[in-house]
Amino acid sequence: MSLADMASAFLLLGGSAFILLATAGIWRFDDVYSRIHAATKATTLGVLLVIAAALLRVETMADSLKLCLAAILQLISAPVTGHMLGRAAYWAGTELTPFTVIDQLRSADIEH
Amino acid sequence: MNFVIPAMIVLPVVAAGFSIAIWRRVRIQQVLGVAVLGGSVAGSLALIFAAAQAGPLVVHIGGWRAPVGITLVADLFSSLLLSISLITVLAVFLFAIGQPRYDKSAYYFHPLYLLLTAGVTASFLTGDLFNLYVAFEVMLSASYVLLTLGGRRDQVRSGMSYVIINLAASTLLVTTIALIYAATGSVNMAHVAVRLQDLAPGIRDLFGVMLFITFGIKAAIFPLFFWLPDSYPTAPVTVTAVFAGLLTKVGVYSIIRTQTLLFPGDQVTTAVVLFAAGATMIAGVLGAIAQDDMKRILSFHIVSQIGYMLFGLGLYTVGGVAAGIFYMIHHIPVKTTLFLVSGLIETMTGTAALRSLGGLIRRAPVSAIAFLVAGLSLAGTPPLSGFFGKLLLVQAGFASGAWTVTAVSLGVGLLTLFSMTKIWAGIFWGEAQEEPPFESARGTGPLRAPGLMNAATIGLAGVTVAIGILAQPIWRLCEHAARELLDPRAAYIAAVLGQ
Amino acid sequence: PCHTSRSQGTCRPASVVEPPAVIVLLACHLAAALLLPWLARRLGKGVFWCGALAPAATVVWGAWHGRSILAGNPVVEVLSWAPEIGFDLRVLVDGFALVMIALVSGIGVLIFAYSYWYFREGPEIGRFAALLVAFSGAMLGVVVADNLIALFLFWELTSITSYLLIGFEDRSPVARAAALRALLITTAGGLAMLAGFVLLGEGAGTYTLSELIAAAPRSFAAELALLLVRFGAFAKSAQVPVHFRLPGAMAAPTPVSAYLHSATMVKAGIYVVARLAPAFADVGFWRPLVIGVGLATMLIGGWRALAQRDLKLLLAHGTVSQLGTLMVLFGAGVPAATLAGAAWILAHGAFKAALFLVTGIVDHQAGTRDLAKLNGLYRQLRACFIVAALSAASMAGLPPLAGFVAKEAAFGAFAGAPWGAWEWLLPLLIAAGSVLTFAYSARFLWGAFAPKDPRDLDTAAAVSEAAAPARGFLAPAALLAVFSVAMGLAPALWSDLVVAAARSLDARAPAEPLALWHGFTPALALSLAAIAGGLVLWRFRRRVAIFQRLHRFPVDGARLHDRAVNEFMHLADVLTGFLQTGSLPMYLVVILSIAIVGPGIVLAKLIHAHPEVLLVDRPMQLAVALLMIVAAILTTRATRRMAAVVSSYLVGYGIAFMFIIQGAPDLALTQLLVESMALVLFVLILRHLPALFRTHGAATWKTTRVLLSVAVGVFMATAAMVAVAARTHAPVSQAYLEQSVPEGHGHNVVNVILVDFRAFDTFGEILVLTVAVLGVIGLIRSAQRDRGRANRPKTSRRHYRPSPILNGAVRILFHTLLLVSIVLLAVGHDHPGGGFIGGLVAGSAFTLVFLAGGTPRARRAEPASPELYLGSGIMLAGLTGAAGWLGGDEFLKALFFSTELPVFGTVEISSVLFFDLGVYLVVVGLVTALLRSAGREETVVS
Amino acid sequence: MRRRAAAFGWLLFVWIALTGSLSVLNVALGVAISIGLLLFFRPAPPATTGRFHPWYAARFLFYFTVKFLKANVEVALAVIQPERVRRKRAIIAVPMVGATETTTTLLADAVSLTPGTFILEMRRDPATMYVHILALNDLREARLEILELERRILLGFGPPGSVERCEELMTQVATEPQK
Amino acid sequence: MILSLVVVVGVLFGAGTYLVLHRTLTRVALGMGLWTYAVNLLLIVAGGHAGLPPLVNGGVPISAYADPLPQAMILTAIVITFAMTAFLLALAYRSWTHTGNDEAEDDIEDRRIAAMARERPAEVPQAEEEL
Amino acid sequence: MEIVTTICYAALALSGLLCVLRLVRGPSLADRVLAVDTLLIAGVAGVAVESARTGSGVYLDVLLVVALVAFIGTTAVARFIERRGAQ
Ligand code: NA
Ligand code: NA
Repeated sequence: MSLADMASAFLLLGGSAFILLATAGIWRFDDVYSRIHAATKATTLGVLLVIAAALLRVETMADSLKLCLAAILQLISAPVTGHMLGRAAYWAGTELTPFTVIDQLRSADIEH
Repeated sequence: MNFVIPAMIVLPVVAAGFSIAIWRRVRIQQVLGVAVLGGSVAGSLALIFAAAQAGPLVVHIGGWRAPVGITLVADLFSSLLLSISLITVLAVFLFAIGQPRYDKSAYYFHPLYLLLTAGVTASFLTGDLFNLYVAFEVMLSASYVLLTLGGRRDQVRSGMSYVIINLAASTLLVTTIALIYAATGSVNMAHVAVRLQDLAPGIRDLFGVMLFITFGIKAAIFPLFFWLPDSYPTAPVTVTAVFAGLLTKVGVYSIIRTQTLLFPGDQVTTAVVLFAAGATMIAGVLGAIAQDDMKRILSFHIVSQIGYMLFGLGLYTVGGVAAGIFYMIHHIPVKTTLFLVSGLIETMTGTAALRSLGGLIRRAPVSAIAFLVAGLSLAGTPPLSGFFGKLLLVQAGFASGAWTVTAVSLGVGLLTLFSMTKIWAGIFWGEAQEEPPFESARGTGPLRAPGLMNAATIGLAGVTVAIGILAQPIWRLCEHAARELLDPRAAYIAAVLGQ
Repeated sequence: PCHTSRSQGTCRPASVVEPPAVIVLLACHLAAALLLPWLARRLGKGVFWCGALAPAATVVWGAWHGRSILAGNPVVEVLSWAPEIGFDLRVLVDGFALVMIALVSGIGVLIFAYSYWYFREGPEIGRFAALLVAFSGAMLGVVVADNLIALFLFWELTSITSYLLIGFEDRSPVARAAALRALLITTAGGLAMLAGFVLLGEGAGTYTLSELIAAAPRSFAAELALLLVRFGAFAKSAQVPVHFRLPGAMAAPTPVSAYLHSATMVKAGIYVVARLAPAFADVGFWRPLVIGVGLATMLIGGWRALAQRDLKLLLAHGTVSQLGTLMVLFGAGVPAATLAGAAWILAHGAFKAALFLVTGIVDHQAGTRDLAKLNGLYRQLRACFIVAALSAASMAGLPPLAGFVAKEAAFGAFAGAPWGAWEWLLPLLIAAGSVLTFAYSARFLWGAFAPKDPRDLDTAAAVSEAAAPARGFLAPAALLAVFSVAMGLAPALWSDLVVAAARSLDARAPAEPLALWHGFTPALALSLAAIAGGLVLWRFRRRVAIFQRLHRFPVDGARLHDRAVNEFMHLADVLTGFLQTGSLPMYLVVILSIAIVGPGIVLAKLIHAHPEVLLVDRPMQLAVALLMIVAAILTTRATRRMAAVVSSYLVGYGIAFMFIIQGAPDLALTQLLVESMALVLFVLILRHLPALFRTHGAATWKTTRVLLSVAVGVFMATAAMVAVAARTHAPVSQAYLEQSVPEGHGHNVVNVILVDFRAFDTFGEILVLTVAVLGVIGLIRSAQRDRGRANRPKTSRRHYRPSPILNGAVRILFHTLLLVSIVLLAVGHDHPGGGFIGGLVAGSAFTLVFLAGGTPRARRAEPASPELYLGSGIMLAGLTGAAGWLGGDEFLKALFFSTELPVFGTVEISSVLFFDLGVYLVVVGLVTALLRSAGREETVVS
Repeated sequence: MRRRAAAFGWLLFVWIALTGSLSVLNVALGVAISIGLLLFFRPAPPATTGRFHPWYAARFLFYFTVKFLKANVEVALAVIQPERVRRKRAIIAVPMVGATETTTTLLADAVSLTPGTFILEMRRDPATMYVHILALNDLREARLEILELERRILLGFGPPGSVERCEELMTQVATEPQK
Repeated sequence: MILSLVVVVGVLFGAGTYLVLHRTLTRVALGMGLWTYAVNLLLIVAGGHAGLPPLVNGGVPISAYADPLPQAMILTAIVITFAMTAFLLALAYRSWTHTGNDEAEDDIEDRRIAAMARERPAEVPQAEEEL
Repeated sequence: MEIVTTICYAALALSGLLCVLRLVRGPSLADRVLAVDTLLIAGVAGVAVESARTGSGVYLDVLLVVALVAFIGTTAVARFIERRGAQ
């Protein structure tokens, strides 16, 4: 097993672990906003790690570029996804957990 | 013929593509459509002569020989149906061009119509099961859209039933094809036919029954026909006319093609077919008698007459199958003519409800004559085409000793006549029972329809007369076609697989 | 064996007359029928004279050839139509046909002449004349046809034309009902007859009537056939129990009654029986049936005539009675009776037509034909009276008139028949019929012309004055009356004709000429007895009428018929109402049940075939399978539309992953992209629709649904296992894998299949896409169109607020995605990708723009109209296919070009790339069209 | 124009990399396609562009990567022990410069990917973002942290003067009285 | 023959049927979608075992590849179904603009006839004179 | 390597299970979509793991497309939620 393979294996395990963690968050957190936190951060990291692992293993330039494109896409899309979902949920009136201490958007909206 | 056969599918498609690209220029679309359809008619007639002389004509699309590529096969059976269908299609297209009110919602009418034609043509010509599914989908999707193009409430309602039931049937079709592929590893019909012979008879029966039911839904046989009378009458009349003539017949075509080619002489299906034929005749005609609207009456008759076509197949003799083919050839233009008459009447009066009309024999004699000819032909009055269809079936039925179904077919003929008189008496005789919805239906003066509409209708009515007059040569062709169908190894399979 | 004169004709087919004159005459009738409506616009009533030309020509032809025909040389003509079906226009004019021609065309001419006077000018004259001449031609055809199918053809045409003539006064419900009754009954009979003809024809191997009669086949099928044929004949000739149809037909104008319902059409049934009887009277129960029915008809008709007030009805019942008599005479198959029948049929034609015509004149001049209103018109209508008196006397069988001569012949006809008591009973019964005939003849004459006792008179409406008719109006009737007299006084005038007619039917018929005076024979005694009986009955006419009124026959045929029709229509309603529920789910339940029960029965026998079963061949299959199952069940259980959509979307992704596991990257790509497009579309549509599914239907309905679903699932899974286990050969796809690189010039076999091996499927598929898109645009446009008119439902219209974050992301991704899509298109032949996938990726780019900025932004991003994409895509694909022809090869043959260019080096290009480009364009058009139409109302407020 | 050129370069690179061929023909094709795409398809009106400072951009990237990793650890801990974040959810308004679309997007991405924050909504006049925070300890600190992120982005990608405006905002937030 | 796939085929057909037997077009469209998945999976099953993606290179025996023909057919089926789904949705939308919902209503004329069937047919009037 | 990828697959499968549980539970549409989105990301990871296992680039297009599709799908539904309210 080469060093690259070792690194790759390590990255794979780490990535998978983060994804598992993220989904655990999705299952465990108490409101949709908190779940978005889990989904947009941990999964992105997880995927990036796994993609990095794959980058170490693929051979052609085209394949590497495809992996990079996928990573970029993930980096761009994950936060946008979270933002869009959170915003939609908020304006649709999805309840915040009662543990929310401040809601400055609500007050701004009322002023508006 | 390597050119003619695919061209009959491709040229309408390319014309449709052009029409879509220039979708606002209706006149160009019309001219193009007439040219292409006229060419197709000529091509299909050429096919009949060629196929009668040389046996089934085969085109290997893309140069890939069967079973690798998709083959188009024009044998006498498909050529005959194709010709009469295209003649009908052309007549309806002319009728549509002649319509006075030009509706903006009909921007896409012409390309859709051409695509429908292409789908029908491809369904008749393809020699590949999966491609048959695709061709069906082209035809059906065009029909869905044409049916609902106006977007009226009743069109949407009936469109839902029509689309959903046909989609269900398509799903069954592709499922059956998948199963056949699983068992035989091929989808070329001739190849499948050869390979099916190596399977256990039981599994052949399974596929045979599944295909029969699947196409039976499309052909609107008993008890799978309910969707048809609910949906057809709501479409714009040109659409209904062409549906009435063509679509279910493609279903019947597929039943005959698959049963004779893939499952030759299977006892199970033959018995089922005969039963279905009788039940379809009766259910359809009873439904027609219960109706009060010309288009609905005619729609139920479509169902009833599908029974006649199946009857021919169910006999499974050369005479029977040939009679069934003859009946199909007769039915396509006649049923279309009747719907065109209803279209003329609707164009002139705004309604086709028997209760709202009366006395049109004085006000619209051309429609009356066209209706009389086509209606009598439908009921089987000599010497019109329908009579020969019926006579041939009765001859074949008695020859096979199928007494019951033959008797049923005669009785249903009487009931058909009865229901034609209902239309006749309701629309052309007497006076309206109810206040008609439109002013034009109320007066007493002559009603006029645009000349092209009248000409198309009368022309198509003339076709039934012509079929009656040419009964002998057409019968010869039908018999020849039936012989080929009943001996697929010698004709179809040999031509496709080249043995 | 050609021993009859009739079959001599058929034994000499070479004697075909050139030109086929009778066929030309038939064609003349047809041509006249087609021309008269147009001529009527110019000529008005004059068309009747034109119409008369066709039958007149026939009469002339008959007179010309009469001598030769009577001498036993029938005219045979054949126009070959469909000999392989057994159908030729084969004409045979022998003696009997000549008799019938005399009736059909001879009386036809008179009817046309009469009609000229009878009708007022009007727009419908042309139609009437046309129908009349058409009928005349059809009837001529019936009597000259020597081919069963041709006979049936003309037979049916007479039914149809009579339907149209009876219903000519179509505004009258009575006329319409009578027309329908007549049509249904005669056509029902006609169809029975057709069945009989086919059975006879197929059994005997010939459809030529004369050959069939000569062969006289004996078999069960033949017996059945003859029974069916007789049904047809009885129906046509108004025999019991359908005799009621004839009085009903009196709703027609009088010329029709005179022509169709006395002289000609009603005799068609008699004609057929007359043709067949000599050959088949010995078969089975031919005689009991025919004679029994004939006698019953004769007596019932005559009896009912005695109670009629309407002169036409009186005559109609009389005709029924006479038809019964004719049926007995011809149907008995006794040579002498056949001769008598031939005489009777001619005599009847003359007197009955005349009486009808007179009735029409009386009706026309007095304004009524109710005998209780007509009072003493013999003075004003003296000429009419004379004509009527002569004709009625002939009908009553008074000497020295034609009717008497015929009746004498009939009374003597059965002498020597070997049937025991029937030998003398039959003449007696016929005499009883004559008693009735005498009585109603008297009633007619009295009713039309006599001054009446107030007891018999409807005083309030009595008509005692009427203007004398024009001479021309009466002339046809008068001519007929002259015939009646002449034929009575000089039987030799028509004796040859009658004898030849009888002998053409039955060679055994006596060559004995007709005579007015036979000497004192039993026949004379019967005649006298009949007259005496008639006088007695006439004496008690009031009592008879009252008796009939009080003791009506409990069954009224017409009413029974109408009730039967109504009940039948109700049955149709009930069955249709039961089958045709109009409910889509119900239809689907039926269809799906049939679809699995039928094959299920077959499948049940096949389950023993076990394939080698593995749970999985890749472990991940199990995980994905479970995911799909859960998601599928979630989809069914969702109560909210969008929740259901999201669940099914997961199933779609599941299957995409399954494709990956199975080794199908192209499929996975397509599935994923399509799935996301579908989701976007769902979102665009569902934003309008209610959030919740409405629940309705009973619990049983839900159970049905679940049971059927389970059944479908089990059936399909089982069928799959059985089908896979049945595989005997290697799949054809081996060839694809082998030929893809060397022949198809591509490494991605799936793509090579799509654009080359089976490009025709792909070609169809883009058509489906295009069509569906046009449908979507059309439907949504139609909704927009009537937005102003209809009060369409409102949804919450919260506008979309643009997100700068999303905008930024899209700006970064857009062009890259488009480029990737082009790459996918370009490399698809060797790598995963191709036109579909490329097009869908490009579509995704547009979708992103749309999601970020709504329709305006999307339009900006992509300037061409969807129609242009769709149309040019289709054209490109089609024309690329057509390029195969240019290479002198098949449609869709892939062409490869490889050239050396100065700077670029080797350039290799394949036509399949252009095909794929067409696909790509269609897909792009699809996506943009969907976004534009379904996303139309997505407005942006910033 | 600079932006266009960059886009063109990127597209050409992607083309060549994906098709994996450096032949004259392929490059020419790539050039043509890239130019065609950029000319024919314009999804949005041209936006104002900033100035690119590679050094600061790289620094931002490093800064962000560290934060990103930290964020994930924090979320991981929160998943394991949800009580850690339970009583501290908040939606706070943070003023921002929002100089160009690029910087805004980068900021949004960065905020969303860094510790326990994501952008719920963004408003103009005055440019404000509303950030959902998983565990709010101190409002002012949280705001300053996000503004610091923006400042670093503006240093790398922002137009001239934007950094100064960001710093103004930071002082404003720092001096604002705590509620 | 892979049992897990066959089971999924069955479940998808069943679930699809359950949805299709509703009046709501949204459900029907989803049911049709499930049916198509089922058919596609069935085609995969018909193609035999999983294999290498059919991107042929020399050196690998042909039997190692997955059967490409079902894949091509599935592709066609996917696209056709998508087209039909789009059309169904447009129909649902159009129905909503008419009725405020996307449910398939019963046919009016059929119901009228069913109602007529529940009545007795009209009595035939006694003929005036003995017609 | 095989062991590592097997562990990865197991972890991803478990993730999938958790997502499905969230999908079933809801309660809001946003939750469900989030679950599906995450499931897809897990799918992306799965494809990447497969590529790392085999070193083959066959499925990399799929990888790219799954990510793209997840993005589009989630955004689209988000727009729906925004318009139609919490479900
Ligand atoms: Na159909
Ligand atoms: Na009416």
